[in-house]
Amino acid sequence: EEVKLQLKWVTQSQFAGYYVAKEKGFYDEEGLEVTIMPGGPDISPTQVMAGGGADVTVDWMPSALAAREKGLPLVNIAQPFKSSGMMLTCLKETGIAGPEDFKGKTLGVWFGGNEYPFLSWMATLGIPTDGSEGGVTVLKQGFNVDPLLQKQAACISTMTYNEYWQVIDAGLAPEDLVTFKYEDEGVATLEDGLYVLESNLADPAFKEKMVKFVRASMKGWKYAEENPDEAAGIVLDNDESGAQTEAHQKRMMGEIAKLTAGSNGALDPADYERTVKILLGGGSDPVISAAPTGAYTLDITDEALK
Amino acid sequence: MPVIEAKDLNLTFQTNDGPVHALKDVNLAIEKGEFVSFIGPSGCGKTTFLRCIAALETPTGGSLTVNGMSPDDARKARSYGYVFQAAGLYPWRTIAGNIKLPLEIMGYSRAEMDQRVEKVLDLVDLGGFGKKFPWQLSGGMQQRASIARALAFDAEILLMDEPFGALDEIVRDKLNEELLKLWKRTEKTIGFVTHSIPEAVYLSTKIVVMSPRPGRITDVIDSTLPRDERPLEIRDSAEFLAIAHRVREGLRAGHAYDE
Amino acid sequence: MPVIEAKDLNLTFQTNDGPVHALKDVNLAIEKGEFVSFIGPSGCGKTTFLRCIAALETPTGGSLTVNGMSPDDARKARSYGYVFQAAGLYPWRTIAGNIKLPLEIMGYSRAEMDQRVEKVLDLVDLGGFGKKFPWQLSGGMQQRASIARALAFDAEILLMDEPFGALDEIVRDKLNEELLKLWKRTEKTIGFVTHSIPEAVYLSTKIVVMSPRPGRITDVIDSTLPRDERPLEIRDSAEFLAIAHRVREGLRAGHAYDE
Amino acid sequence: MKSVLPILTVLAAIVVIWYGAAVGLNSKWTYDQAARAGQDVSFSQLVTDTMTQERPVLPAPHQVAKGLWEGVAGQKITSKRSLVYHGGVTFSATMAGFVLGAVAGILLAVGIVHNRAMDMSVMPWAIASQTIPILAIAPMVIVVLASLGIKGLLPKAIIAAYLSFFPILVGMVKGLRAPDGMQLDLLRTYNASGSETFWKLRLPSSMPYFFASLKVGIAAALVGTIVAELPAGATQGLGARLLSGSYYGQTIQIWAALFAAAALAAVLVIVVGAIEKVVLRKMGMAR
Amino acid sequence: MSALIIAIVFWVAATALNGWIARTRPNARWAKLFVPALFGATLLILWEGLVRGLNVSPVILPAPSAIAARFAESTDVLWGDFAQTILKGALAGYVIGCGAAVLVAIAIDRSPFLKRGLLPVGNFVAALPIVGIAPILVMWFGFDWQSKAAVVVMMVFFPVLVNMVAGLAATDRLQRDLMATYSASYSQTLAKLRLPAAMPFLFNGLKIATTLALIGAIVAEFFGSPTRGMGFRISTAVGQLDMPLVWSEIAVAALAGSGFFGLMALIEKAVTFWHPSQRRR
Ligand SMILES: Nc1ncnc2c1ncn2[C@@H]1O[C@H](COP(=O)(O)OP(=O)(O)OP(=O)(O)O)[C@@H](O)[C@H]1O
Ligand SMILES: Nc1ncnc2c1ncn2[C@@H]1O[C@H](COP(=O)(O)OP(=O)(O)OP(=O)(O)O)[C@@H](O)[C@H]1O
Ligand SMILES: Cc1ncc(C[n+]2csc(CCO)c2C)c(N)n1
Ligand SMILES: [Mg+2]
Ligand SMILES: [Mg+2]
Repeated sequence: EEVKLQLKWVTQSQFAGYYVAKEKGFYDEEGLEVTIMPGGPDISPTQVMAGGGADVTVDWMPSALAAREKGLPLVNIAQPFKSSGMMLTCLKETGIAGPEDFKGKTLGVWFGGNEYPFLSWMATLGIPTDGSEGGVTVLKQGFNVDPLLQKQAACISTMTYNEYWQVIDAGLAPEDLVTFKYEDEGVATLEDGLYVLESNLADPAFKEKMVKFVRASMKGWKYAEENPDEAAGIVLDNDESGAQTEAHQKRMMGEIAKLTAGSNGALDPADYERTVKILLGGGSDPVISAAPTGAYTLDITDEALK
Repeated sequence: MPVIEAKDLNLTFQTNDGPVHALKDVNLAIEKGEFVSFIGPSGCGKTTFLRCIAALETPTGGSLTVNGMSPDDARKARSYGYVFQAAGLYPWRTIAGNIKLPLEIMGYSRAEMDQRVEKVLDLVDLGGFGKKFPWQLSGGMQQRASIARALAFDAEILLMDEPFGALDEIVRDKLNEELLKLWKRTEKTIGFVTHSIPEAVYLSTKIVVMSPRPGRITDVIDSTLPRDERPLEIRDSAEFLAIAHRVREGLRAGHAYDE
Repeated sequence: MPVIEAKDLNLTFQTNDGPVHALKDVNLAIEKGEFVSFIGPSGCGKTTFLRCIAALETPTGGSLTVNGMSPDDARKARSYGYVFQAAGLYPWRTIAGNIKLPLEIMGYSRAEMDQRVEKVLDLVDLGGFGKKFPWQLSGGMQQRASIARALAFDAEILLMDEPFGALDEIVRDKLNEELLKLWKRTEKTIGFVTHSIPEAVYLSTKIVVMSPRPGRITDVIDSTLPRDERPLEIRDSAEFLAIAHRVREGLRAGHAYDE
Repeated sequence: MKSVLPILTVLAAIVVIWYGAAVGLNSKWTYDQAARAGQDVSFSQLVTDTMTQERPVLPAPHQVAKGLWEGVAGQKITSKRSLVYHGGVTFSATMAGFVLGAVAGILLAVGIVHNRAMDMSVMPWAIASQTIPILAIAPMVIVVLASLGIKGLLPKAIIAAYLSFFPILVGMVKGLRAPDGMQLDLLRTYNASGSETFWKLRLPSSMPYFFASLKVGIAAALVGTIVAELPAGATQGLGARLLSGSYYGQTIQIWAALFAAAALAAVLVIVVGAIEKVVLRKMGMAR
Repeated sequence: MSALIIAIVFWVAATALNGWIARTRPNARWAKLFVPALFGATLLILWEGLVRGLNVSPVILPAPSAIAARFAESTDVLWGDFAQTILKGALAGYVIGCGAAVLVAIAIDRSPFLKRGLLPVGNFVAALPIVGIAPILVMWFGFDWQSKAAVVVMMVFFPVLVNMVAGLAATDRLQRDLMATYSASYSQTLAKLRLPAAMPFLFNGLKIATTLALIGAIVAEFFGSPTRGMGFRISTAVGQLDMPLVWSEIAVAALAGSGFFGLMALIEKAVTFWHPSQRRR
């Protein structure tokens, strides 16, 4: 049986579980032939799903829920990531010590479906982001951490497992930085979950296939958590661009393990409710306008983890 | 039935500073096998008239038939060969290649082509220059190449716009004789623009004198010279000189200087 | 000191199918104020020789001086005006604009330019055509425009490559007279290529007869006609005919037909 | 070989300016770091530091050269870290796209020159098509093609073709219309057909325009391929190299990939130029 | 399905009508506008028919009618993006890039040394792909329109350079000889012969550059931008699956690009009226 998995981003340890499951033969054991398609800044996983290019995709919940409202009924079938790795990393020298100091500063934000958590947070703080008086200047941040290094922005978005370490690698000491984890600020939304199209779920055969897929993938994740160095090596082998370095991937794997640690793959409805609440609280322009229904199912994980 | 017949032909060009009346009320009939020369001051419409016959220009008034058809149908029937006032050789083709051009289009066989190219190159005294490119030839040589190009295929009508303008007397005499021979042998109808009065008189059965602004025909002279035998010496005969005189007078009348 | 002096001048073109010996051992001296005609069969090197004088072509052997300088220095000193065999008008300029071109380059004032353009346009009988573009003129009119362009400024030496080739007898006679007048008035030195024997004899103080393959000088005839007074009727004088005869003989000798 | 000295001179000038710029642009970081550490920097320290940074704003020429060297010669060419390997991937898609684009551009130009209805209707929309930001629709194209089962080289080639057909179209329309009236009249007197006029007159006289637009077109095809390599999964090819380098802030890797791409483009343009020389000489049009 | 059939029928009919108009009244002023308009309408109707007939998801490709509706309701957003991306980024870059290319082409043409040295190196530098240089230029010139202009400069430079160099070489021997006989200085020959003769080629480059300038300015915004601009809007809207907005922006780009191209074509017509390609017709 074939399964096509669309990743949210390029091949890296963030997706180690799937690569491990593939290399370690966990998918084979279930009789699955899984094709892993790396993503990138120009790939919108939701669009690939809409185009029928993949069976299942890794996406963030805010973006998946927004797509659902736009008429693309994505359903969360599993949630390997328990906590959020997103944060805002600021230069201490800009004088930022707490969220109240953001006003008047320039902040780098990822767009393309990744901006929702930030916008919700700012709405909670009551800080305008449209360039009006007393607000922040938002920059659409590119791929990397240069805006911070070049001091084009006071803060930039980073992930605990990736960009933060790039800043450190570039030569800034942790003491030079101030970080705000979304998790700590109480605005964490669910990240890397597995999503499929609602219409496909009506098909029992497909459901069956997903059960196998989730089961094998979680096996992969747990293996990766326990053997981070080996997992990073597997990721490296699967990187066709040859750009990844071993040190970086190993460290990333270590950080990722912290995020997946609390999850057996099943979505905790409480986390879901929290995410929805944050997204609904997005001030005048909330990410979603009404609490969605049917945006997740526990059927798959219930079956898989039996 | 005349091969070429113009009735009240008019042609006006629209230009940035007003219309130019290039042909006005031109009436002319040319019978099959005639050799007609056009002579007249520069800018009087000779080229324009030839271009109308060749369907390269559309008259703005009057009627014109070629072989009883519209000029455009005659063109499509490949009724004529045309020698332009400027050589107009394609720079990317050798001299031989330029001469082959019409032959290729008209679908001659390769062997036939080579043989014809050879023949016409010799005719215009360019033997051995076939492989050169146009810009490697002198002005007169280019002009001869363009004559060769028009002679390479067999058209009933031959339209020649000052073909011998850039040639010296001796070559000119020789080519005049060759042209007459060709004309007699093939019984082509020839329309020939020239500035040389002796040339016009020597070659033609009919001489059309034109005058400018607006371009019109002022005199049509039917030659009384024998049609079959015209040695070069005929140019010293009284008859010849009389015709030449009439042409000269017509020409002079068309010029502003005398007014 | 001669204005133009060629000693053992040689020029060979390298072409795709072997070298062409365009000029071989040419020796010639032209004094100030002379009117020298070059006549010879097509392809004998007349244009090439004129181009060497104008420093547009570099001889491959021998020496050539113009005004005692190298041709290139003479060119830089703007010693001559050149009329090319083809009109070569710039299509993006009107006729008046084309004639103004050398004047602009040589820095004439605007008023002076307009006045000169007016004058030379009239001289070549193109008054009223200044605003037209080159492609709106007939072949002969374009050639006259290019003559006007060379006459518009004052150069000591005038090099003319078949300037009157595309003109009829009447205009030609008129321009011949005008040219002689200009020459007498300004005492220019003129190098003039022509194919017309009468024209060469009528105009020149010296006639250079050339012959092709390789291009060389076969005869240099000093005219015995009076220098100051040359009415058109002089062409019927015995003296004139004698010179013309000698030129014709020289020319004929240069052609292959008689061999 | 007359051109070696000029090229070396220009290159030398560029390298000197480049080193200067590297010191200038990278110094901010050096000073910032020193300030954070509470130190002073001497000029010599500044120079050495600006040339050895790991993520310089502008890497020094020797750093790029080293990156290139390692990418080209330091790996087996089948290795995923080899620039030759990635260059090969990009090259094949570029060529496929260029051929597609050139054929499309030339065919459309021929149609426009010969058919009034096409002339009046196609051109405005060909222009409009080019204003669509390719990077915006490339992902959609890739997605749609993938759902149709078309994958691998072809989607990239289609995007490359999309970018390269336009300069070729514009140039060829101009070139095919370049023959002057008298040259066309000559063929009219022979009653030459449209195709004969095309082969014997329009095409030969369009050659200078043709080659100028091929050069632009092949460079555009390369850009198109690289653009297409981003959403194609960013896995292989110089585009993927650029992107991942960019993503991980590996400036030197970006520059090495950039130079490899530019070198590839330059080689392609030079090849077209060489063909142009040969063809024009054969046609007697070279000066 | 019937929507699709209607669209195809319309397509066939419109093509026939266009062919007929083009044959019978090719020179009428209205025909010059009507024919391309009808052609465009055909494309749009075919598109609408395809989307409806084949039930294409609006997330993949929205119907023209949906795009038009979105366009109408977001005109102020579209205008703001237009001003940011095209009026500031693209236009500034176009002027600087084309100007630089013309000057470099002249410099290259002037000096054989530069021609041999700079042209290959210039080819090389200009062939740097935008997706590679855009992030670097954003790093150097900041997030605002200046970095977009810089990207545009690099995009338009090469096509204009290549065409201009070809154009400066496009004089014939007689034309050059004439200048030599006047002993015209270099600058005189340039002004009076080489530049006019180069114009048909230059405009070729300038026309291609118009669309490149738009692409460059928009694409550069993908690599970092303030929160306005056409590229910014497109990339965020894709993420939000707001495809009608994406296509509205694309429509703005297409309109602006066609207008820009048309403007250059008009100027070309006025400047190179003498060229055979402009004279006939
Ligand atoms: N650029 C060139 N390359 C090669 N051969 C050339 C070139 N220019 C002229 N020739 C050759 O040199 C010879 C002399 O040419 P030139 O133009 O001087 O003749 P000409 O006397 O002016 O003839 P015409 O009266 O026909 O103009 C010819 O045989 C010609 O083929
Ligand atoms: N394309 C054109 N546009 C405008 N006017 C033109 C055009 N072609 C020719 N004319 C004008 O028409 C008139 C006749 O030109 P034509 O070429 O027929 O003269 P011609 O008798 O052949 O002269 P020549 O002996 O000088 O070649 C001239 O006044 C010319 O200016
Ligand atoms: C345009 C753009 N979007 C997102 C990221 C950052 N990023 C890298 S991994 C990741 C989490 C997704 O799995 C995110 C958001 C970026 N650098 N550039
Ligand atoms: Mg004429
Ligand atoms: Mg000559």
